[in-house]
Amino acid sequence: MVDGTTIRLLSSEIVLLGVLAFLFLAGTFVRRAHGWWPVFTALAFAALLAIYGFVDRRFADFQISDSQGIVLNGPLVVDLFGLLLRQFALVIGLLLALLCWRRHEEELTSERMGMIVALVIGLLIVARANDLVLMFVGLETVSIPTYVLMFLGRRDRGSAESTMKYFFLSVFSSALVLYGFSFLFGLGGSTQLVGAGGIQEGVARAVAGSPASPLVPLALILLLGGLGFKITAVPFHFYAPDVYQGTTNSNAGLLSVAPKIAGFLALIRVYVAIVPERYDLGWQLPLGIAVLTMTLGNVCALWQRDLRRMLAYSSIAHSGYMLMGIASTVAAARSGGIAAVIFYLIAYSLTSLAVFGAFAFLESQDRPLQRLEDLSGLGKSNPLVATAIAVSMFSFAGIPILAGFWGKFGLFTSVLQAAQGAQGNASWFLFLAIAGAVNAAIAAAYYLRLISTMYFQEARGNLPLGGGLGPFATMLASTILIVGIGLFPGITMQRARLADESLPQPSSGTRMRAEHPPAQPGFQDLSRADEGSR
Amino acid sequence: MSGGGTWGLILLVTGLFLAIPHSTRRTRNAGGLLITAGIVSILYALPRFGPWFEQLVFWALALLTVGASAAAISMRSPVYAAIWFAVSLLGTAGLLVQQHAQFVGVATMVVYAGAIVVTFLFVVMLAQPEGHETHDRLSWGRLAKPASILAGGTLMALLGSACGAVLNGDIPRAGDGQSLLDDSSELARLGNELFSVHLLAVELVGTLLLVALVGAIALMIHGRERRATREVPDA
Amino acid sequence: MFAIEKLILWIPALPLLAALITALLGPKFLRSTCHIPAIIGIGASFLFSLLLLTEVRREQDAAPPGGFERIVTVWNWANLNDAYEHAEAAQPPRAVPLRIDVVMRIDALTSMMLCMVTSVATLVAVFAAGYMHGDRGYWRFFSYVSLFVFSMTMLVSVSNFALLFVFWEAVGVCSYLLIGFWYEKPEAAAAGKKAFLVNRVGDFGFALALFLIWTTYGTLDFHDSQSVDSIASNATAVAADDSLIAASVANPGTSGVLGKARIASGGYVGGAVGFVICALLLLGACGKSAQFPLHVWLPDAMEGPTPVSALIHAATMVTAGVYMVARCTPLFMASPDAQVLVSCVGGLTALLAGLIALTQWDLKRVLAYSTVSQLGFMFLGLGTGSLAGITAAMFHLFTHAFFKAVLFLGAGSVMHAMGNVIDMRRFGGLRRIMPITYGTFLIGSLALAGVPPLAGFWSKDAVLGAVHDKLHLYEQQIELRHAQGGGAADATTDPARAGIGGLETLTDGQLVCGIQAYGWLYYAATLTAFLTAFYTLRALLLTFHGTERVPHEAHGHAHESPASMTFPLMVLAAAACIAGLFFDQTYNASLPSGQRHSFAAFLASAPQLAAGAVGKTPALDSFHLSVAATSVLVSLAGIGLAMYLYLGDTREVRVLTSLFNLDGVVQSLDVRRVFRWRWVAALDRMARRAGLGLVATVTGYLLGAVLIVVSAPLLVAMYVSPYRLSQRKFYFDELYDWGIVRPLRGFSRLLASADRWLIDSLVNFVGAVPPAIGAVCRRMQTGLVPFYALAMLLAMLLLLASQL
Amino acid sequence: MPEASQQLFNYLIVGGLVFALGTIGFIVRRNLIVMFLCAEMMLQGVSISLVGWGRYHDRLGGQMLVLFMIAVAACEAGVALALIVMLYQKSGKLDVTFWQGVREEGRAAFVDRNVPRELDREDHWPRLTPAGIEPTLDEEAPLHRSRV
Repeated sequence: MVDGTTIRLLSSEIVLLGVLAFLFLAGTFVRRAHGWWPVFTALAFAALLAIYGFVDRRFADFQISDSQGIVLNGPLVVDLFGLLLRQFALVIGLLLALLCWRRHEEELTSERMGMIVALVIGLLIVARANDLVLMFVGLETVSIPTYVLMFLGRRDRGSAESTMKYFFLSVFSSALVLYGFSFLFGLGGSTQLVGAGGIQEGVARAVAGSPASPLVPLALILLLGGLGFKITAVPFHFYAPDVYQGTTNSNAGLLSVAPKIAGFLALIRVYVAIVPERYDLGWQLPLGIAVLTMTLGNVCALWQRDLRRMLAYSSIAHSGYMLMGIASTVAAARSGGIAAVIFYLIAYSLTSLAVFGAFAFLESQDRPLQRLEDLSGLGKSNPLVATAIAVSMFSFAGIPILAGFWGKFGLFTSVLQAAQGAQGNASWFLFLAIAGAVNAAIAAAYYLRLISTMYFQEARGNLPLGGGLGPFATMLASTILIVGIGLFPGITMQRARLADESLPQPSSGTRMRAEHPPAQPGFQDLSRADEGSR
Repeated sequence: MSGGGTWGLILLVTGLFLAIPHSTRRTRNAGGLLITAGIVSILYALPRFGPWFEQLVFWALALLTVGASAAAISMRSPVYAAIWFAVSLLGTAGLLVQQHAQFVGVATMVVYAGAIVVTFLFVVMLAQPEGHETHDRLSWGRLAKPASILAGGTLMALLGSACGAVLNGDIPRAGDGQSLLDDSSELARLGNELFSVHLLAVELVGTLLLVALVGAIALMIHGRERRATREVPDA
Repeated sequence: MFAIEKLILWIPALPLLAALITALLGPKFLRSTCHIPAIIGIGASFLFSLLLLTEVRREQDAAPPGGFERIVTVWNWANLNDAYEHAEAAQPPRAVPLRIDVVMRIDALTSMMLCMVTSVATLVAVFAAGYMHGDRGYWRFFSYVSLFVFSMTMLVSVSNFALLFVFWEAVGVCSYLLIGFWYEKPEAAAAGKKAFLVNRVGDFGFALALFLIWTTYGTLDFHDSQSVDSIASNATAVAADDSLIAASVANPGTSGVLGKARIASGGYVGGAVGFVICALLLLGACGKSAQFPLHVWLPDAMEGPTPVSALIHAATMVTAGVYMVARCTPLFMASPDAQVLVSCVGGLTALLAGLIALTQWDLKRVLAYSTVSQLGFMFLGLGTGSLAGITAAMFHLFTHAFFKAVLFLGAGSVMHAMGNVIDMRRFGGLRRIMPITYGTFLIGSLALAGVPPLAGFWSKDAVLGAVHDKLHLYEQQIELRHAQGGGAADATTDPARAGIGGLETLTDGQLVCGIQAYGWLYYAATLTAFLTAFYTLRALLLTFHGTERVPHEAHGHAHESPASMTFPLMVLAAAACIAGLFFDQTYNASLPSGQRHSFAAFLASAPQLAAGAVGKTPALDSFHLSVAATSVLVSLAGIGLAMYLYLGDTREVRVLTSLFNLDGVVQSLDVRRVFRWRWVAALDRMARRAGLGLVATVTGYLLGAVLIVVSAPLLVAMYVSPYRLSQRKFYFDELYDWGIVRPLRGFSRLLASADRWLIDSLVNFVGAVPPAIGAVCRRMQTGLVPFYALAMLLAMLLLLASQL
Repeated sequence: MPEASQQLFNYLIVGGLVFALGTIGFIVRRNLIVMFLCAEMMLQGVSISLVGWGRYHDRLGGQMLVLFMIAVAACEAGVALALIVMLYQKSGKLDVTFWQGVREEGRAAFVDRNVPRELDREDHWPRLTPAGIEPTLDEEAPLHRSRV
C-alpha cells in the first residue's frame, strides 16, 4: 500500500527514525567516546536539512502547485506552512542537539540525543497533522522525550522537582486536550480536521445552528486549556517559572522552545483551522488570554532575580504576544496573523536558544548559573558571550534590526489589520495593540536590567565557562541567525506569509464540501478507509 | 439536567466531601452512601434509551464505573485506591463493550488493569507504606478539598448542561448507526482503519513506546548513579 | 571594461573592512602596524574611485539627454514588499508594505566626490602613520579614520534621503570620536561635545526637511524606482526615454524626489513649502558645513589630531553640506528665494570668518576660519543656482580639499616639530629648519590666496564669475520686464523671451531684492578674497619668516618631519598646483556657459546638476576677464599688505594693531583698578579712622560712578574695537552662551525641578503599577502542583461558566 | 433517531463524571501514584465519551483515538513509574507537597498544620518484602495475611 509518494513525504521522519534507532542501539554497545553522539546527531540534522531541500521540498512544491496550495486528504496535510515549520523544526533539532552536548557527560549521552531526535520527529508530525489522532500522538512524541530529558539533567533536588511538576501537570493538560478532542470528534463525526466531512465543517455547522451548540465553546476552552499549558499561556503557565528555575540551563532552553513550537503548531493546525468565521468567542478567547498572558508574564518578570525564572516569565509574555497574532487571524483571516506568529516563533525560539546556550556555556557542573548577580561583570570578562546575551535581550525587547523587532512589527501590524478587518470589534483590537505596546515597554525594563548587570556591575569572580563547545556553538549560531534575520527579514517574512496563505481558510458553513478538490491519486493509502470501503 | 440530576449531583458532591481525606471512618461510610445515592439518582434522571435489559446493564456498569472512581479518589491507602481504580476500569471496559467497542474494551482491560495498575500496585507496595502517611490522610491546605470538590462539582454541572444540547439532535450523525452493530466485521474494520488511515500514527506510537522504554531505563540508570555517588562518603 | 556596479560596492567596503580589521586585531596583534590595513584599504578604495571616475567619464558620453546615472540596489533591507507580491491581486493587501532599500548611485557628482574623499584620505592616512606614531590610541585612530572614510563614501553614494541621513549622522559620530580623540584633555572632550551639539541643531533641521519631503513627495528615494527594477532585470543603463518619463509622472509614487522623470517634468513644489524644505535642508547643511550661524564648532574641533583636522574638518566631512545642497539642486531651483538665502548665508559666512581669521594667533585656528570662509564661498556659488555656479562651487570644493589639506598637514608638521606648540607668537623663521614643509605650505598658501596659476585662483574666480553672472541675470530680467512693460503674466506667452534662468516667476520686489543681495554679495566676496590673501600670508610669514625662534617644548631638536609626513605634503602640493588644469577654457560658445571647463562639463552629466541648466541661460560673457582681474588684484593687494606688515621688522605691526586695539587705553582707565591704587586705599583708611567712614564711602561711590560713566564708552569701544571683535570671533561664543546656553540652562533647571516633583512622581507611580500587579500575581506561585492544577481548572471553569 | 442521542447523552454524562472525579482526585490527593492514577481516570472519562460519540456517529475514529490513548498512556505510565521510583528514592516520600522547594521568593512553604490524630489504628496495610533481604518478622505485629 505504501508507495513512493508517501515515502518521500515522510523521508525526514524515516531518516530520523533510523538515526534514533542507531543512537539507541549503538549507544548500548559503545561505552566510550560519548562526546561524539551529539556531533553525530547534529550532523544528521544538518544533512537532513540539506536533503530536505531536495526531496521533501521538491515533492511538496510539486504537490502544492498541483492542488492550489493544499493537499487535504487523510491525516497528513502538505502545504507550505508544514514545509517551513518542518524545516525550522530540523534547525531547532540541530541547535538542541548542540545545546544538550555537555562536556563532562559520561553516560546516557546517546539516549539524550535519541530523545531529542524523537522530539523533533514529534514536531515534524505536528507540523503536518490534519487528524486528531496524529496530532495527539505527535504532541505526546514531543512531550515524553521532554520528560526524560528533563530528568536526565542535574541530579539535584531542584531538577527532580521541576521534572515532577512538568510531568504531572503535562499529563493533566493532555487529559484536557483529549477531552477537548473528544468533543471535536463529536462535533465533526470524524477525526479529520480540515476537509470533506471533517471537524471544520462540523464546528461550522454547530455554530450556524440556532442556538449555537454549547459544545463548541466547551471544546474550544478545553483545547485552549490543554494547549495553553504547552505554550505557557496564563492561567496555565504556573509550572513554567518553577520548572525553568529548577532545571538546567540547557533543559530550560529546550523547554522554552520545543513544547512551545508544538503548542503553537497545534493551535494553528487545530484551533485556528476549525474556528469558523464570524464566531466571536473564537477570537475573544485568545485575545483575553493574550492580554492576561503578556501582562502577567511581564509584571512578574520585573520581580525576579533568578535568571531562569525571569526568562520563564519572559517566555510567558512572548506567548502572549504570539497569541495576539492568533486572535487577530481568527477575527480577520486576512490579517496576516499566522505569518506574524510564525515569524515571531522563529525569532523567539532562536533568541531563547541563544540565551540559554550562553547560560549553559557559562556554568559548570559544580557551579550552576542561577542568579542575576552571577552575570555581573560579564561584559568585561567575556565580551563575546556578553554581546550574544545582550543581542538576545535586545531581540527579546524588540529593538530594531534584530529579529524580535520584526516579529513584534508583524504582530502589531496584524492586530491593526484585524482592527480594520473585524467590523464592529475594532476597539477590542486597538485595546490589544495598546496592551501589547505597554507590555513591550514594561518588558524592556528587565531585559535592560540584565544587560546593565553584565556591563555596569563589578564582577564577582570568574564564571567557569564549563559548558563546552556545544552550547557555545548554539549561542553563536542562534545569535548570528537573530542578527541575520533582523538584517534580512524579507526572506523569512515572505516564507511565513506564503505559509500563512497556504493554510486552509476558515469555513463559513458547508461550502468546503463543494469546493474541495478531488482526492490526489498519490494519497490513496492515506485516504480515509471508511470512504474507501464503501 | 433535570431536577433529579441536580439533586444527585449535590448528593454526590456532599458525599465526596465527606469521603475524601481528610476523613474518618464514619464520614467515609456516610460519604460512600451519599455518593452511591447521588450516582443512582443521576443515572435515574438520565433519559432512557433502549430495551430494559440494555438499560439495566448500562446502569450497573455506570454505577460500577463512577462509584469505583469515587472510591478510588477517596481511599486513603494508595493500594486500595489502585484496586478501586482497577475496578473502575472494569466498569469502563464494560461500558465500552456495550458500545460495540469490544476491542478497545478488552485493550483497556489488558493494558490498564492488567499492566499499568498492577505495576503501580507493585510500586506502591515496594514503597512500603508505613500505615497512614500524612500525605495520604490529608489534603494540602485547608481550602484545597472544598475548593477542588466545588470546582469538580461545577465541572460536572457544566459538562452536564453543555452535553444536554445533544438531546436536541442538532449534531447530525455521520453514519446511520448500523455498521458498528455488525459485530462479525468489527475487528476487521478496526484493523483496516488502523493500518490504513492511522498507519503513520501506529508507527509513531511504536516509536513512542520505544522512546518511553529507553527513557524509563535511562531514568533508572541516572538515579542509580546518584545513589552510588551518595554512598561513597558513607563507606 | 570594469563593472561599475561592483566598483561602487568595493569603494566603501574596503575602508569598512580596514576599520573592522583594525578594531578587532589592532589592540592585540597589529599594535604599531595599524596603519597598514587602513592605508591599504583606503588606498585601494582610491584606486577604485579613479577607475570609477574614468568609467563614468567614458559612459556619460553615451548617456541619454536626462543625464547619466546608474542605480545599484545593494540590499533590500526590510523589504517587506516581496512578501506581498504573491498575494492575489484581487484581494486587498494584508498589511502595509514597508520598504527600505540600500541603493547606491553612480553619477558624475558621486564619482568626483569619491575621488576627492579617498585621495585626501589616503594621503592623510599616510601622513598620520608618521604623525600619530607612538600614540596610545594608534589602532583606535586608524579604526575611526577608516570608519569615517566608509561613512563618507557611503554618504556621497547613497541614493536615498533616509540613508543619506544615516551616514550624515555616521560621519558626525566619527567626527565626534576623532575630535575627542584625546579625551583626557578637557578641551578636546568639550570641543567634541560642542561639535556634536551644534550639529544636532542642523540635523534637527535636516530631519524636519526629510519629513517634509516625505509628506510632500511621498518618497525619500533620489531615483525613480522604476529604473531600479529595470536595472535589476536587464542590467543596462536606463534610458530616460519619454515613455519612462511619462509612466513615472503618471504614477508619482515611483518617481524619486530627485529622479530624472521628476526633473524633466518639473514636478517640484515651490512657494512656501518649497522654501521651507530648502531652508531646513540649508540648516542641516549649515550644521555640517559650519556656516553662519552654526559655524562655531569648527574652530574648536581643531582640538582633534591634526590629520583629522585636515581630513574631516577641512577637506571632506565639512563639504557634505555642500554636496547635499548640490545634490538637491532641483529642489532649490524650485524656490529662488531659497537660493538667495543660500548665497547670503554663504557670503556672510565667508566675510565673517575671513575677518575673524585676521587676528588669530593659533595657526590651526587661522586655517579653520579660512575653511569656514571657503565653505562660505562654496555656498555662495551654490546659491546662484545656475549650472555654472554649482559646478564652480563643486570645483572650489575639489581644489580646496587639496590646498587646505596641504596647509593643515603643514601645520601638523610644524606642530610635530615644535612639540605641539601651535601659537604663532612663539615660533618663527622656520623656513630653514623645515624646508619641505615651508615649500609646500607656500604653495598651499598661494593657492588659497588665489594667485593665478594655482588651483585656488581658478575655482574662486569661477565662483565670483557665477555671482557676477547671476547679478547680470537679474538685471537683464528687470530690463526685460521694463521693455515688456508688463508683469510676469505675459512672459509665459512669449517663449523666446519668456524669462531668464527661471526668474520669470519672480515678482518685481523679489527681483530688486535679488539684485541688491547679489550685488552686495559680489563685493563681500571680493573683499573676502582680499582678506583671504592677507591672513594666509600673515600665517605663512609669521611661521616661516622673520627671526628664527623655537619654543622650549621642542626640546632643542626641531627638525624636518619624516618622509611619511613630507611625502603626502608634496603630493598634495602638486595636486594644489595642477588641480586648476581641469579648468581648461575652451571658449566654445556653442556649449552652455556652465560647461566651458571640462570639470563642469563632466559634472553636468549628473541629472540633478543638469537641472541647473534647465532654465534658459543667456549668452553672457564667458570668461570674466574683469572679474578675474579684480580678484587677482585684490589678492595681490592682500599679499602685499601682509608682506609689508609681517615681513622683516614687525615693529610696524604693533603700531598698526594698536591703532585698532584700544585695550591698553582702556586698561589705564579701568574702574576696578582705581580702588587698587595705594593712595586711594590709604585715603579711604584715613577717612575711616577720622570717623568719616560714611563720607568716605559715599565719596568713593560717587567717584566710582563718575569713573564708570566716563569709562563706559571707552569700555564699549574696547569691546567693539575691530581688532577685539575679530580676536574674540565677534563674540559668537559669548553670544550663544548668554543668549542660548544660559537661558536654556535656567529653563532646564526649572523644568528639572518640575520634573522631579511632578513628572517623576507620576512616572514613579506608573512605573510602580506593573511591579505591584506582579507582586500580587507572584503570590500565586506556591510551588504546589495540585494548586497549579486547581488554578488551571478554576480558570477554565470561569471561562466555561461565562459561555454556557 | 432520538434514541441514539439519548444514549450518547448517557455516555457523555458518565464520561464527564469520571473525568471530573479524576480531576478532583488529581487536585486533592497528594500521593504521587494516586495522582497519576487520577490522571488516568480522566483519560477513562475521555475514552467513555469518545466511544459514545463514535457509536453515535457510527465511525471508528473515536475508538481509534481511545486505542492510541491507551498506548500513549502506557508510555506515560512507564516514564511515570521510573520517575516516581526515582523521586521516592530521593525523598523517601510519595508526597507531592514535598516538592515545593522551587517557588516564588518570599512565599512561605506549605506545611501541614493540625495533623489530626490517627483514629483508625486497626487498619493494616499490605506490603511486599523487599527482595533479597531476609524479612525481620515482628511477632507482635500482625501481618496482613499472616497465614500465608
